Amino acid sequence: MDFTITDEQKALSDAVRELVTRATPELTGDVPVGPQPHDAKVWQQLAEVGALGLPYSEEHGGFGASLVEAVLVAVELGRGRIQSAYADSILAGVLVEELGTDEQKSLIEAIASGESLVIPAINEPMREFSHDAHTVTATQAGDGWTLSGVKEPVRYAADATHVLVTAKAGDTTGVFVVEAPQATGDRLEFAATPATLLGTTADAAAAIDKAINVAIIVLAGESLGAMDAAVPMTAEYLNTRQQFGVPLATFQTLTHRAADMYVSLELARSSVLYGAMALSEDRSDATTASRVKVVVGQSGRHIGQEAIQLHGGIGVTAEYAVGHLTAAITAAEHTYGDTRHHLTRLSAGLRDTGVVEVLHA
Amino acid sequence: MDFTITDEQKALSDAVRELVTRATPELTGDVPVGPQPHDAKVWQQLAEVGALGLPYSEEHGGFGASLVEAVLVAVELGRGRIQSAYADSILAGVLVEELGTDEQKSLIEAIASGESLVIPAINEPMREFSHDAHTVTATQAGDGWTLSGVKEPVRYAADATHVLVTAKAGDTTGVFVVEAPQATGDRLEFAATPATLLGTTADAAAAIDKAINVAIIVLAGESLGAMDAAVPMTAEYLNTRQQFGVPLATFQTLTHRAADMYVSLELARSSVLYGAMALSEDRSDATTASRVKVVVGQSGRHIGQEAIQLHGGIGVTAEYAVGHLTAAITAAEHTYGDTRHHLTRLSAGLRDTGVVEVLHA
Amino acid sequence: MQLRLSAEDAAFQQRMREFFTTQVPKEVIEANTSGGKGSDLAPELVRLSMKTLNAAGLAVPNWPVEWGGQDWTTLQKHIWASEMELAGVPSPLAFNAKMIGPVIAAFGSQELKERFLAPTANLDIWWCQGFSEPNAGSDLAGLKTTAVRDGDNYVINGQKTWTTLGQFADWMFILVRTDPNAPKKQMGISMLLLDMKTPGVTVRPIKLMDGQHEVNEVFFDNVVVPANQLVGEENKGWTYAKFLLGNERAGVAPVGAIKLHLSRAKDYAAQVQTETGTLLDDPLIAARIAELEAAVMALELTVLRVAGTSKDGKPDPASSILKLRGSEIQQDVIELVMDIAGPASLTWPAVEGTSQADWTAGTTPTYLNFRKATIYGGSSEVQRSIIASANLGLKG
Amino acid sequence: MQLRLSAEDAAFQQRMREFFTTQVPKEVIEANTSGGKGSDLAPELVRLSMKTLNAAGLAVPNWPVEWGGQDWTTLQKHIWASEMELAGVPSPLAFNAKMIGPVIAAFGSQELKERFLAPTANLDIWWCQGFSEPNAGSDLAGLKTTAVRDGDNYVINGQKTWTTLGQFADWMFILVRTDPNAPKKQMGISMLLLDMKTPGVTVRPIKLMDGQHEVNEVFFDNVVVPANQLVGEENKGWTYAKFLLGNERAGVAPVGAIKLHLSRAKDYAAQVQTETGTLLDDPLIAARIAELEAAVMALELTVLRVAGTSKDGKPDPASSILKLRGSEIQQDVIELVMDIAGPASLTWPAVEGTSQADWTAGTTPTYLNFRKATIYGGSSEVQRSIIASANLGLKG
Repeated sequence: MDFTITDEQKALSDAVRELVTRATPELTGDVPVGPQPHDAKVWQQLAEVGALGLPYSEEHGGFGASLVEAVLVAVELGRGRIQSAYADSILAGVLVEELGTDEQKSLIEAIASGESLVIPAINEPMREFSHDAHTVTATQAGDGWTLSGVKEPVRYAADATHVLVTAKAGDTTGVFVVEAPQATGDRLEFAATPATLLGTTADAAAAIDKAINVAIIVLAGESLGAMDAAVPMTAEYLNTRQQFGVPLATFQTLTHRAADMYVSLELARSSVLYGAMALSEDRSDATTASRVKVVVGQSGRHIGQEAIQLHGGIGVTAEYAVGHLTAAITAAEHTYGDTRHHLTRLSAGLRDTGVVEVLHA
Repeated sequence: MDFTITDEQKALSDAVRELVTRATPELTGDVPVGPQPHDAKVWQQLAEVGALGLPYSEEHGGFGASLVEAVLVAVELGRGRIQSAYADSILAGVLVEELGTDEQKSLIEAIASGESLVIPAINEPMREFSHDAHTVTATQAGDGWTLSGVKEPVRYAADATHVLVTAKAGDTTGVFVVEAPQATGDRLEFAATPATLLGTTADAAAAIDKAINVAIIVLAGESLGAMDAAVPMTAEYLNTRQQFGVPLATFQTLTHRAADMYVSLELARSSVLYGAMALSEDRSDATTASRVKVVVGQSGRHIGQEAIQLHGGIGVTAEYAVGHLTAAITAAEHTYGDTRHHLTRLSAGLRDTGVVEVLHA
Repeated sequence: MQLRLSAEDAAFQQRMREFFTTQVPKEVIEANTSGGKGSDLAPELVRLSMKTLNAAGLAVPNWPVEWGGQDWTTLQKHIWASEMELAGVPSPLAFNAKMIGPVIAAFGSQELKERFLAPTANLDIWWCQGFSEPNAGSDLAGLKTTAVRDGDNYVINGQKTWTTLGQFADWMFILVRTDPNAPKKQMGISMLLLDMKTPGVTVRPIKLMDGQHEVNEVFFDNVVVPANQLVGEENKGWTYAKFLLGNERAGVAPVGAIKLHLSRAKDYAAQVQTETGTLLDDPLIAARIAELEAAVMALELTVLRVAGTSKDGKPDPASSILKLRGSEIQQDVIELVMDIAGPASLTWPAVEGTSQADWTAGTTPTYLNFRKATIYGGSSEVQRSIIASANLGLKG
Repeated sequence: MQLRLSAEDAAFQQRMREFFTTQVPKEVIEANTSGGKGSDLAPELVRLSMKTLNAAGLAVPNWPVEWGGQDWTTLQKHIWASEMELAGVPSPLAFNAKMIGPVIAAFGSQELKERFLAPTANLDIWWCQGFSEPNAGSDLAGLKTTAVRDGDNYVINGQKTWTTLGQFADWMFILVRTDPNAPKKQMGISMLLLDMKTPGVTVRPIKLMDGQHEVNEVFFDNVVVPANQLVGEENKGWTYAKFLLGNERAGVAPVGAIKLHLSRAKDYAAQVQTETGTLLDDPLIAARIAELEAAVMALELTVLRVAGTSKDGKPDPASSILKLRGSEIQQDVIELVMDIAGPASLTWPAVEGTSQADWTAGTTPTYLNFRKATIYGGSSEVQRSIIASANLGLKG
């Protein structure tokens, strides 16, 4: 077990940080809030530094790095308040790598180059996050398939070149490729829409699990980056902001709460980096993925709420970074199953987990 | 809705407080910790001030007061660190009043006078608190019944003149009177032990529910009393204890946490007093009983833990009151179903509760 | 102690419930209850609602009777507020009803009373608050905006911030420093009333994280205010401000609004499908709802138990409990509703043609917006300091 | 970054696991793991355990190699501690292994080293700590116990408190004030070693809420201590104390013990019947277990990630994180186990002939006892202050 970052990883982080710094949204004027559309320019820059193909094997057209590298990229994106399809794109890429036919795997090269924006379409409206499809159905039609039903919300659906749709095919859930999808906002409606089966339906469930596990870790990296920005920002505010003629840092009740934020941050950091290592080795390690999701979900809520509270009024304005960081952390928590969802998933497996183990011989 | 205490209620409180002050355990020497045996002397004094018969109607041999009076007594017991069978005795008395035949109701007079110590035997070993009996069974034998199985823990079983035992009689749970029970500590073993059915098995479930609801409120009163002692005790400690050359109250992180304790205390107080009024009027109001149990359980855990923490080391010693108060609060939380148990009970009824209502036309 | 309402109070409750559920225009209630926050209610609906209440004598019950108030008991005032919120009726604009109205009624000259109170109660004048400054938030008395007497006028220079709904306001009540040499910072402050159309007043919107324009910065560049718009006496403004803040905090726990939102949370949870049913059957969601129902019960009971103890408009420590815990519970309910929306909380603002329920798109912005609830109106930290000192006698 | 242990470390882990699970006497492990706390372990078992470890070179790995320590990596030290706790083996007596041993090895004269280190490692001498005083708890440097030089001796007068297991101790290391006129309170302090059988030493037990005799007050009435039992230099005691406290805190998160107790919590939950199964199937209990499993994972990973950064025995802010969070998680697990016991937690101490499981009677006293975990060894408040200052640069 070793958490040391290699020089190569450091160089990747630095490259991403540099492009992120240029792309970080300004906080003056009519600052955009809420979910933002896909930014093709940033995406292309990410492709250029090699960030989009990291976790796929070279054989499949990826860069043969690991999830660790992808997480380091995600941390920089989160720190720099960049909204992007990064985790979604990796979810899609892993799905293709795990499930696609050899021919279909050619899509990975297009994902890595930024040429194609491939997005998973998993959520169904007014339904808890689920690995299974429930109301979107797939029907075999000659050599191909057609899909019916609604997927929503699907972030970045409007800009996707391809969506990978989970759909109910008989008793099982399969993954289907729809090219040039027609979206209304985050909504995708299928009505006998032609689609191509990714791999086989028999292998889909395992591939979906793996892809979601991996995406959970990437997104946790984005949250970690946001937390890693919010905590020192809060400390600096306490040191500089004056009230009652003294800096806020004079008030012990505030500094002690900042200390608790720091503790949450460091526990989240350890978990995310470990998750990256563990899932690099075994994409089916759902227990680790869920534990990371829980730790990051709880740390993130704690840090996000306290960062705003300790900032006071400006914390809820669009003119200050901390509110945007909290918004990003909050959105990440509600993606790929929230804390409750993952606690429930872990609860179901308690009899199997025995003693918590992190050291792997 | 009026929370004003009458002069008569005040006089009762004062009388109990006086006897409690004399009976409050000393904190020097080899101070007893943990559950203590029944104190017949205190019990007799409680009988003398009329505390033991308060919530039963005069018709049945009680004093025709209400649960409010019983709760005021309980608050003083809790404040004065008196361990007693007070809530258990009232549980038993209400069971007799709700379920007993006219002849059996004569027991109430003996309860009120302190002549009989009647104790409910509900818990079964290694089983969650339940209104139903599971492993203790009742079998009809001629005109009477016999019981088999183990009830544990049954606090004060060793000193009880009668126990009221919940037991499975066919498909239902009945309540059975066993006189002069033989206990080993808190354990009662029945082996074809002769017993008398209290009332009928058909009416037992409703009576058990009512009796437990009432006892929950009484015990919540004891917890409230303990909290009402712990909070000012903590504040005084912060004002007087010196560290780093200044009183602890100089440290804002401590005073703010004390403020949160005070908030918990006041919310618990409102809930307990309301619970006393509501259950006086309708002993079957399980929703209110469970809500009070949850509020008091959470307030108690918060206050108990923080009271110790803010006291530092002496908080966990037997030589200082705050540890004993926390122990009492903790025991009360685990009696008649803990916070989780009652949240689950409330969860099952969410569809029925609509908007929370406390004002009764 | 007495559980049931008296016959009189029960009838009062019935009358309130009937009025609020039948006499307030439906469009007001719908707009006010969509998304769990009323702050983006269109100003014309705010005016319509308050005028409707005022016509029935229900807009400013806390004022002196001679100026439109009601001679109600504390319990009746609670019933009024609670039924109003439960029915989804927006509370009367706080700046008018709870802040400047009572101050003018208590400290204003007869001339000011006659000139301002009736239009204030009827929201013919929409007031905003000029208290906070960039470097005077929790430390309000550190304010720097000055007013210099010049003949029959004062001339104001400086800046205010967090001016809620200032963009709709006709008038502002403002705290200004009139004696920079006073021995204590609280002593040289005065309260003035000023027309927002006065030359030299500039309003700059501050966008919040929910995308709404709810608060503003207001700049004053040689703004001339007639001296007869001074409230009470010069340099006594701090007294009036404390009175105002005490009123603001009194009865501040939005019990009715919390209860309404919590009951909706149950409806919402029942709309979200899970593998085995709906989120209302999910044990962890259900436990959070049950816990919050117990918490709001405790809160409302505490309102009823201690509200009567508030006196003389002085900041009442009991009010601090209610502000502190009320804002926390309100945030908890709003957070719960966002979690119930789950994935649907990711899409906002709403796009036409969605398949998701209407309420979901508001959940995240409302969550972000309502983090303010423990900051404004006296932050939770300020309330804890008050409680520690006033209720616990801590000498910190 | 590297997930897997090296072959060498994996073999090391295997060796530790095998030793602890097969070579430590069973009665030690059973006594140590009953009830979730080891503080009521009989002293002879404490000695037996440490001698067993010492014979295998596993009692004092953190000491210099020449005095019995091991040249292990930080990771190996973590594996050693974690496997030891997981196997239910009591950690070597902290006063010997983590406190005075390293201090003597670092600052003691050659004479002191030769006289004390071997018997300290082997628990032939049982040490206790004489630091805290009634008015010097978190403010340790405020201590008042004096030692006056008198020829070849020091004469000690005063009082210590919270002396853990002092009733079993052979010797005490004590902080005393040797220069009452030093310009700073930290500057006039020395550390002495004293035989507990010296005339004038009186030990008074302090009973804790769990009924155990775990801590003591110790009184000193003209206690004569030879000057050659001074550690290092006179008036430099504060330096040694800080070194000692840094060691105490380093690696202080009892990860293995928490993990063991948490895995037992699952067994316990499966023993408690409910209407529909056992408490292990109860969604709220299961969620708490799952949450704590995630939390202890994060804690252990943080130990592994930051433990290497501790230097020179100086209090390391990373250690503060581990102490703070480790003690909280430990308390959470203990609290959970008490809640799992439920009604059975009401009976303690155990009575012969119970039908309840053995573990239940210990749950409430252990809960009450372990509230100490966030108080002693540097309270959570002290840790937060260290983190705020050292990690966040807050100037409070």
